[in-house]
Amino acid sequence: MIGRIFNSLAKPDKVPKAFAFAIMLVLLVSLVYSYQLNPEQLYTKPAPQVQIEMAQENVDVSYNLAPYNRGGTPLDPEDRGIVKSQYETGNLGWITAYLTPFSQWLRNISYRFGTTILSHPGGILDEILYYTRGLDTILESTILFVAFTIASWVILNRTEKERKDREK
Amino acid sequence: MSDILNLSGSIIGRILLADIVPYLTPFSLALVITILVFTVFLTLSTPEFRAMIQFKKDVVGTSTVEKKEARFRRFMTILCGVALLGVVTTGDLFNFALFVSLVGVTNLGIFAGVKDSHVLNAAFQYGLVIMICSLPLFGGVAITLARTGTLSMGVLAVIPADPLVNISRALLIIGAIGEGALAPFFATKVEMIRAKGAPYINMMHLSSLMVFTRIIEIIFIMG
Amino acid sequence: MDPVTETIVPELVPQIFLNFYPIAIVVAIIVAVIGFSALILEKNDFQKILVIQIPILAMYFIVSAVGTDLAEALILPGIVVALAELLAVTEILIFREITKKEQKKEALEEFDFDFKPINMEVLKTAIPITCLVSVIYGAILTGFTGGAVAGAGILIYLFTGKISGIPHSFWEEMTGISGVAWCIWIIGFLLLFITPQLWLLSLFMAGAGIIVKVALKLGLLGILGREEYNV
Amino acid sequence: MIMIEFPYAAVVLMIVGALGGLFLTQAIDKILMLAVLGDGLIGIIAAYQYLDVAMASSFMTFVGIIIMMIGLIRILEIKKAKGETI
Amino acid sequence: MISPTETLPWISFYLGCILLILGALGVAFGPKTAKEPIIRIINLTVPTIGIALILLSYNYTLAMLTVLSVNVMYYIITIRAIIRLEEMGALY
Amino acid sequence: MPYFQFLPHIVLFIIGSLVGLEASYKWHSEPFVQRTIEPIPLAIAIIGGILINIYAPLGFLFLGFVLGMRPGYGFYESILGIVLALVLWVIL
Amino acid sequence: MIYPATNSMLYLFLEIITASLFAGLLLGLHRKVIARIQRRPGPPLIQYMLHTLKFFIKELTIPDTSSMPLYVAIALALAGAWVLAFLVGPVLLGPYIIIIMCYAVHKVSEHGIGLATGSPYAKFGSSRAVLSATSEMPLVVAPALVFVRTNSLILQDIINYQIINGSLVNQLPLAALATFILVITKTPFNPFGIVYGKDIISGFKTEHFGVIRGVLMFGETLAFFVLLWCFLVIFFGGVINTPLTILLAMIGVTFILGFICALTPMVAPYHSVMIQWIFALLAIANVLLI
Repeated sequence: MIGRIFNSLAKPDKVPKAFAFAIMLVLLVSLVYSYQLNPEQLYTKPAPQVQIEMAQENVDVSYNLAPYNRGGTPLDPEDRGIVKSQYETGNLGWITAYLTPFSQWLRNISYRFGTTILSHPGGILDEILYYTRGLDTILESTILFVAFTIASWVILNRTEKERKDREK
Repeated sequence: MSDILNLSGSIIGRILLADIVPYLTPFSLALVITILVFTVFLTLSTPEFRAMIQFKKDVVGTSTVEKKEARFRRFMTILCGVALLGVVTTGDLFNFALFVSLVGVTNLGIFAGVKDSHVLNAAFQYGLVIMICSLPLFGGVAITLARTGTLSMGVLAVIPADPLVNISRALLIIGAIGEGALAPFFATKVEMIRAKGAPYINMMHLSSLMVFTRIIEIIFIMG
Repeated sequence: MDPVTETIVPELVPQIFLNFYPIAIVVAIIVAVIGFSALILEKNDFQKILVIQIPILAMYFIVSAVGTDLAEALILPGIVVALAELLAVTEILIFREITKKEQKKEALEEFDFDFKPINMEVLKTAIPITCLVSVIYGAILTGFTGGAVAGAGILIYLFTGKISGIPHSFWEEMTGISGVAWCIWIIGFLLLFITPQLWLLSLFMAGAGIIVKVALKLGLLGILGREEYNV
Repeated sequence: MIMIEFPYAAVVLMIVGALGGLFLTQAIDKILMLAVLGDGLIGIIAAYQYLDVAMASSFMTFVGIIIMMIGLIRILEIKKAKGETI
Repeated sequence: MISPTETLPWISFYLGCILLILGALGVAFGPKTAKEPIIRIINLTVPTIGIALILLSYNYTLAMLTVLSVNVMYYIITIRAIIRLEEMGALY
Repeated sequence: MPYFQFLPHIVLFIIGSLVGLEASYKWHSEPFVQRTIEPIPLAIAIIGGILINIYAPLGFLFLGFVLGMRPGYGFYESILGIVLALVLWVIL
Repeated sequence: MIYPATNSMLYLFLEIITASLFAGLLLGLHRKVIARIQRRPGPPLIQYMLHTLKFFIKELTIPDTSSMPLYVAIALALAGAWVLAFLVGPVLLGPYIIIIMCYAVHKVSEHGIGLATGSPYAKFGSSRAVLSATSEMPLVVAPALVFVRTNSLILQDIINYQIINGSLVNQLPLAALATFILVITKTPFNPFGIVYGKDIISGFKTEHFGVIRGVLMFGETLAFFVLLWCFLVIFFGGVINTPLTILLAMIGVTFILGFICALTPMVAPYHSVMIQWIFALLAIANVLLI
């Protein structure tokens, strides 16, 4: 019986299926546990729609950056963006909330363009992606690069081969 | 830091890269030296001439990897070595998962250019496995994050154990097994190493075992 | 903490995300199990690639369930990476089939497949505008999102077959540009870590570099597709 | 005055679109139902009041459907050349 | 009346979950999926939109935009593969 | 842990067995016939057994001589020597 | 972790020499025991060591087909890995996890040594080396259980724990068994030795002669010493913790290993993997039982 399982595992075609089965078992077992989120997290964010409600009430024009408003003015050590990171480093919160003049104008006229405005360089995600977790971003992009290299190499290889065949 | 101290010795050095803090212990130093030595030698080596013997016919000859193909595969080998360096030194769980998937992709790349349908078939199945692996790896990391509120190994080492972390441990182990093509899912690897080009193939074997040794340390740290 | 700051960045994760979490995990596990069981039952190799997308979606769900900015920063590049892996695996599958066919040495009859653009009114008018809009919007959104949006724009333009036969040298130049973008991006990063005072410059370098890189890489795909068909 | 809360309408649209997209058998019908699904999504985003996101995503769903149509037509052409039907 | 801070996220979250599960079932075991890959790709849109909804209910708008635009590329890559494989007659 | 304190023992043992091997091939050049207890190895074994309790490395030299003899020869002698050494060790 | 202040290069060198000579004798003894059980006189005790030394003075030939720096470097890597393992383990009593790494490097080297020659026979051996890499499983499971018990993987701490609380073999008998299986796989003529099986000539070492073969055999001798040492110290550390007792116990275990190797047949590759996995799973079950 076990021997048969092992023999079937010896074929590469069966490997993804067996692997999927193994993960499936782990996941099904994990259903037994009751999952709870630990409320003490890093980089917390407000509940959905709270910021847009505030923006509607026109409390403060900076709320027009909903849903990515994290406070702070750039290059001002006194008034930094609020970032709760794992390790304290000197320059936290500098990147958050940089606005180009165009974006400032956009912010002043409407509270419905927050995503676009803050995905300019300067949003909270830039703070996380490019500063506190910069190595991750390099890495993800490297994976992308490698995968594209593989694909383009395979395609080029194939195209050249076909061209040679046609010349024959 | 208690767990790290008890596992792999005192911390020799660390690099402060904002939230991601790579650290060196005697253990990871040994791993780094091994990987560096292997990467240098595997990169310098020329691919071997594989003796071909066809049974029942009197055909004996040698064949080797084409120059262009060898260049590409050597590039992937170097990248794999770099990724392995990251795997053994990183001090962050998510970073670790990413490095492991980079190792998986470069391993795939080492075999992508081989013009042999058996090898390509095995490489394709391996590719499927590394695609599946993104669920256990990143899922495991996310469950740990949700439970403990941190990703840094230095912090995880001092946090007391949590039963829910066991799930993410199991997921991480199975993810690393899949990415490294380790037992019992090693059939793709055994099929793939039939290809030519000894230095590059050897890199894959090295990578899977190094990932394995590192994941052992990490699952201990997580407790 | 005063209520205004509380709406900007709260101390703890909001209650609604805590309530979401158990449901999210259970649903994600169910979805993953469905995906895996389909994978186990599936026989066709190409279909396996498609089915694997379900567990990957479940992975996004598990990561996003944490409900912090960190979680978003973690899934954002992951989405693009999953796509890249898919691309590599698909190419290997196609290459495998070609090698298989060659090894069989079966003379497959070449049927005439006309690769001409389709005549549809909407395609003639809408496509250029669509591409333009998506590229511009992608340029506004930097980072991975911008790259993905702009790349989608370039890709659809190339895929619909408006242009035919981009020369081989052109694509090599494009690779060069992509490499330069990569360098700019890395330099921007290093600058950010070494001299945080120049954060604006380095941030623009990083943001622009990655959008150019991702978009060009995705655009190359379409060009390669044209190359391949020799149109 | 009867007032329909438009998120509910969007929910109905999405469910109809999803069911149709999943259970119809003709490929072209499915693609059309997907358009309905995308419209529902835009409705929900509009309820969230993120205008730029709604614009971009409506755009992307449109592009997706176009791509799907083109691909489907090409595949049908190949099938026709081979003498098969979908 | 739908409260935007309380009810709306719940609506989109539950709807996203339903779409995700339904879509996953449809992709896995839906009608004609085993025969035609293109139908499977079309079905895959449903769980993807479900994920987009869930991301929206967490307010991850950038991630949602990325998912939607990557979805387009996903179509292109897979459909290209189908065309190639179909030409070779190696799809089944 | 300092293992190199046993280096003299091991080296002398090896030298002893090398000498024993050479010597026994000198004595017995004929094909293997039968096992008998011979006087010289017996004496060496007894000396080794006693010496090992006085100055261990030297004892190992002599015991090595017996143990290292040509295959088939010196079997009983070496067992005798070892037993003697053990007995003396227990007594002393 | 204690690093003695007297660690001069000479001291370390002497340690290595002692261990390799002693392990060479042990392997000779092992062969002798097998021969005696099979009613043969068997070779002299120093045969294995002489065999190793012989290769150091033989002519070195390198096959034309080989992949060049790799062919030489990887043999050195194998020996180097075990030297490192020896220094970290028996000499400095450092982290056990480094020994696991050295074992992994050993596996990689086995594989590379076979592939680098380009010979089809060596390739068979190296394919099997990949297959037998699964025997790393007990090596990993055992320290996991030990870590759960002692809360440390530094060898010095493990020994101290056992001196206070008694040997771990009483608490984790099945894990000890699994580790013992691992030690078996590293002895010559063992039932799981698919890499060295006689059906594939000399396995991955078919094409290696001269100094390189000598270095390889030196590495394997050290490997035998280190693995035996780990088995004894981790599971019997309460009793066996001085150099003399360790060396004596090694002789005893070698006798047992000889009996096992003489009396068991060679198993087929996949069955070998299977059996080792079963033992690893048994070791895991050990935790649930106690």
